[in-house]
Amino acid sequence: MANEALENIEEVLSAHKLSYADYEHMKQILGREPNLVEIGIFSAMWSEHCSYKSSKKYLNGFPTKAPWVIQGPGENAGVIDIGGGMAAVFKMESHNHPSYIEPFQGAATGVGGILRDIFTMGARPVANLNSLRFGDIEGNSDTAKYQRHLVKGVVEGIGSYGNCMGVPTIGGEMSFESCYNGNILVNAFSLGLAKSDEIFYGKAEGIGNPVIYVGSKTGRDGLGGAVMSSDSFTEESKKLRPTVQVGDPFTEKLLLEACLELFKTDYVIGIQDMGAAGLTSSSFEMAGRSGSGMVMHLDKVPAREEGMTPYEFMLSESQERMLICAKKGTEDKIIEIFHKWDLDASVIGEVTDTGRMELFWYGEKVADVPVDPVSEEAPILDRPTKRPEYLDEIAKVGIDDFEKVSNQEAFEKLLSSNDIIDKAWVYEQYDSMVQTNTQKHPGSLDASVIRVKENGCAIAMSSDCNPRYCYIDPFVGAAYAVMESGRNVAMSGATPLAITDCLNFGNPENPEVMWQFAQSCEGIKEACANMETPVVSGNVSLYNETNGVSIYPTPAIAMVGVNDDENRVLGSKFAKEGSKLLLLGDTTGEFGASLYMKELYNTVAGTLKEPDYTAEARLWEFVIKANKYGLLLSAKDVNIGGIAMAVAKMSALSGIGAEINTNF
Amino acid sequence: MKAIVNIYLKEGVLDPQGKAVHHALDSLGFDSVKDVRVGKQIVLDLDAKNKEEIEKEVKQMSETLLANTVIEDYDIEIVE
Amino acid sequence: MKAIVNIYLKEGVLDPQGKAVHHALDSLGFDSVKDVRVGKQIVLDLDAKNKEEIEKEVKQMSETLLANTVIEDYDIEIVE
Amino acid sequence: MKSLNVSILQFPGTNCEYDTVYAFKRLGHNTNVIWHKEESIPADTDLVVVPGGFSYGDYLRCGSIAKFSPVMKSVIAYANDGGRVLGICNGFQILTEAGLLPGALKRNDNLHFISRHQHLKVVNSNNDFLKKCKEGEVLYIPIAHHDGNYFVDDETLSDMYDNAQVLLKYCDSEGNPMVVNGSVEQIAGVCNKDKNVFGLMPHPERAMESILGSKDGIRMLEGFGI
Repeated sequence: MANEALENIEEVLSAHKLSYADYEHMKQILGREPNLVEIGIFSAMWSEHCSYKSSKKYLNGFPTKAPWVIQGPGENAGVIDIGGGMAAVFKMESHNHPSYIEPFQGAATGVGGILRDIFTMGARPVANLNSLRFGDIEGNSDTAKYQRHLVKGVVEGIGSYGNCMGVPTIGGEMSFESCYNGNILVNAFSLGLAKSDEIFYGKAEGIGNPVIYVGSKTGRDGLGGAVMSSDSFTEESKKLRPTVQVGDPFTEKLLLEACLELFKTDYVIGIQDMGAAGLTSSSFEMAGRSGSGMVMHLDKVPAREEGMTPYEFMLSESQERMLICAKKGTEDKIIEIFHKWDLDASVIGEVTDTGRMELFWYGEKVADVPVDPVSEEAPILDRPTKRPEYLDEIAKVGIDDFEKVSNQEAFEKLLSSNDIIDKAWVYEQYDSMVQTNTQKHPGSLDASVIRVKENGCAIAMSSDCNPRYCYIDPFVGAAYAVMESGRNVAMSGATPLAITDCLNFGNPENPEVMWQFAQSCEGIKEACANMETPVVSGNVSLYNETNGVSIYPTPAIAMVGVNDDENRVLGSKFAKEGSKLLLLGDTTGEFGASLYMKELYNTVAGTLKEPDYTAEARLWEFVIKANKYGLLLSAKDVNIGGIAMAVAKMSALSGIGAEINTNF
Repeated sequence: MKAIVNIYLKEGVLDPQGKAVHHALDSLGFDSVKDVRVGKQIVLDLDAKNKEEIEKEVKQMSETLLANTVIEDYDIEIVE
Repeated sequence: MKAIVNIYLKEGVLDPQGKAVHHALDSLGFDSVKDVRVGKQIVLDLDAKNKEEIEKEVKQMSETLLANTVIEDYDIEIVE
Repeated sequence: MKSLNVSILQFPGTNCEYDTVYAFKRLGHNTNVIWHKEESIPADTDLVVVPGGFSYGDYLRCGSIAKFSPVMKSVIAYANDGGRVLGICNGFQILTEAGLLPGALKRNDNLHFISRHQHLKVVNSNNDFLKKCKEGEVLYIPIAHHDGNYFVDDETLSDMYDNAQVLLKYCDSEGNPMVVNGSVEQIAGVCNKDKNVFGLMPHPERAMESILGSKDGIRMLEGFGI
């Protein structure tokens, strides 16, 4: 095996974002110098994205168990039981950095990636949500113009992919804060349905079982800024290529139908989609879960471009590809299914019992790495944390520090906020009705709801997070996000069951950001435990920082709940004139990080009240029960903009006015 | 004065549309086709000015609006 | 051998994309633009044959698949 | 209401075939999904439906590649000798590309995908498709398309009016014309001269149950069963 030590090792390591300590660790694992392919593998598996090295420390301790949880974190997506022998499979992922560079393709491939995480588990995706955060879109500054370009591209990209796949985009969340000027957030959520005893997992078991590559051909997509065309990594050999990956929703639709056809057979041992770090992460994770080894012949990987090297095959992030471990002898039948759908399918290797990943290139071994140490010994960083000073200044600020404004002026100002206005210009670009299950469409406020034809129940889902709350108090703000997403689900009459999340934070090397991250994780743990809504899957996106400005902590939470009667789904808008309006829960003067303070005084400050989980649980139960007894016409949670905005939205949507008598 | 701007995906960037058209031509029996790339052609009808000025202006239009320079290249042709 | 097929909407058929691009160019201050037409450019990479045969074949491709002759016109350019 | 044998075509990229199966089954009909590589449709077919979706990814032009699929030869023969064919959204685009219906569908004039419930006015109902609806009636049916901007030259349009081939137009809740995607005279649905091939951009199969927002689709699809 060509294995002389690389001359310019420092440059190679820095290009791969690896430290010298990592290099020593690799040598200790391999018992020798790593070659370029192996360095590429380690860099992918030990990257922030794949290994969660900065966040892993805080991610254990999340509540992940409940009677209705079939599969918690650790697989491609989480799985919960929704009754009648059916299961809901769901997850949320972020595609923030690519979307800032190329909004259309960045957002489109984000949707493509999350859809693959769902159908790789054997489920047909039936509903998508998205959570989008942009910067200042008003005015003529270059930033505002570029932000408007990003909004247009992201929305068109999400629509182009989801619509072509025939998966309805039934809701979402969009808000605007200056902290996102340099780093927008594009979080994509997808939910699929499967029979609860027909879930597929990403494993590779059984010595000699074939490893089959299916889907699009591999190109040099997303290979970072530099591509190494020779073993030595020098300036001239770097060929700067667009790091952007282009999505092909048409090919993914074929891949979806071919996989669902395959899942009706018993040929499959395990399957995983090729996401970040493509073939490397899928092969290592599958072998890792089963404690087995793998042999792969990279010359058998279908290539879209000539002259590709083993390094490029292992790290390419071309879209629309899956890796399958199948029962020996079923190879031809599987290949036939994928050829019916005009897709590439090629047996590229087999499972072994060596516990090692052995890669060959036309018969010559080009890499030999033990599987377990790569994932088990991935460095876990215990980054320093420091409570930010800004918290003390803003805690002193109260609403009374600001000069009074008339209620009418305040009402109109809030009603025109970009965080409040109806976003039909966005969600009407998404097909929200394909698959004929959508009962609560985008723009119908609070949760989105689909009915399940197989068992007559309805599934409610909502993605929520108030970044301003999390800025002034990362712990309580994150807990509020769990409670608000659950409240939205409960307002539709469904029982909140479990969450997935997308933890978007700034630069972990900044101790204040790391403190925010740790606090938000604790807030989510506390809220999920108290509300009995465990975490079944999730994603972390760090380094959302430009020119030293980090985004507000944005732990996006997506809650999924079940209403066992599709005919008892509660809407949010007013239903009938003359009906009574009840306010549940007690009203205290809370203005911390409020929309009021932002829109009228351009300030994000103050404090948040401690979460009252028992009151929240009682509220959920009250609305769910009252709805079951048919006592309610509609229900809506009171959120940003308080009662005024809640009532304004309910009335604007229904064209029915409301009279509110306040005794304070 | 007419200016023609041809816009096409950068080399190495996946062209799903080209792939689909190539596949369709094959199935229709046109087997001499080795590769297909689908791009855009924008024809601009402009007030007559000197050629250099037109070329500079059209280049600016292409950079700011017509082409997505992250994944697309373009060429400009001025027709008297 | 390369063949370039340019496809564009027939005269009199309103071009929504052309209209939108024209509007955008105006709002960006490019006021010398009188009209904009947006069309498709398909670049075919073909096995070398004699020019006439290639032209005939590409014409057939355009008539059957590449252009919708109800609303589109096309022109073909063969590049050695 | 007699129960029909409905053949529903499936191209690579079609994504409304199972919604269409579900809708016709609710009306008591037998449905059969036909893979595009089949050389012929079942002999006992009473109605062919070309469903919505993104056949071949809508690449090059919507429906431009699907029209060459093997199954289309037998669908064209079936239509030419009087068989009834209904094209919904992408199906309408495929039928215009295949020459079974007049006109063409261009990119929406606002260049955006449009998805919402939309009011439609019934212009002509003396045909197998809309015979359960009354002329002038306003229906509330979902639309979801990027290329629904119907174009036909003036000469063909006047022939179509003479032969009662213009079936549906986009309108507001009171029935007044409403611009949705730039279609000539807000046309949303048409049929051929012999009134056996029908095409429309809206999705009647998505309006079969009030819990989804509208039931007006039932009356549109029941016409074939009488």
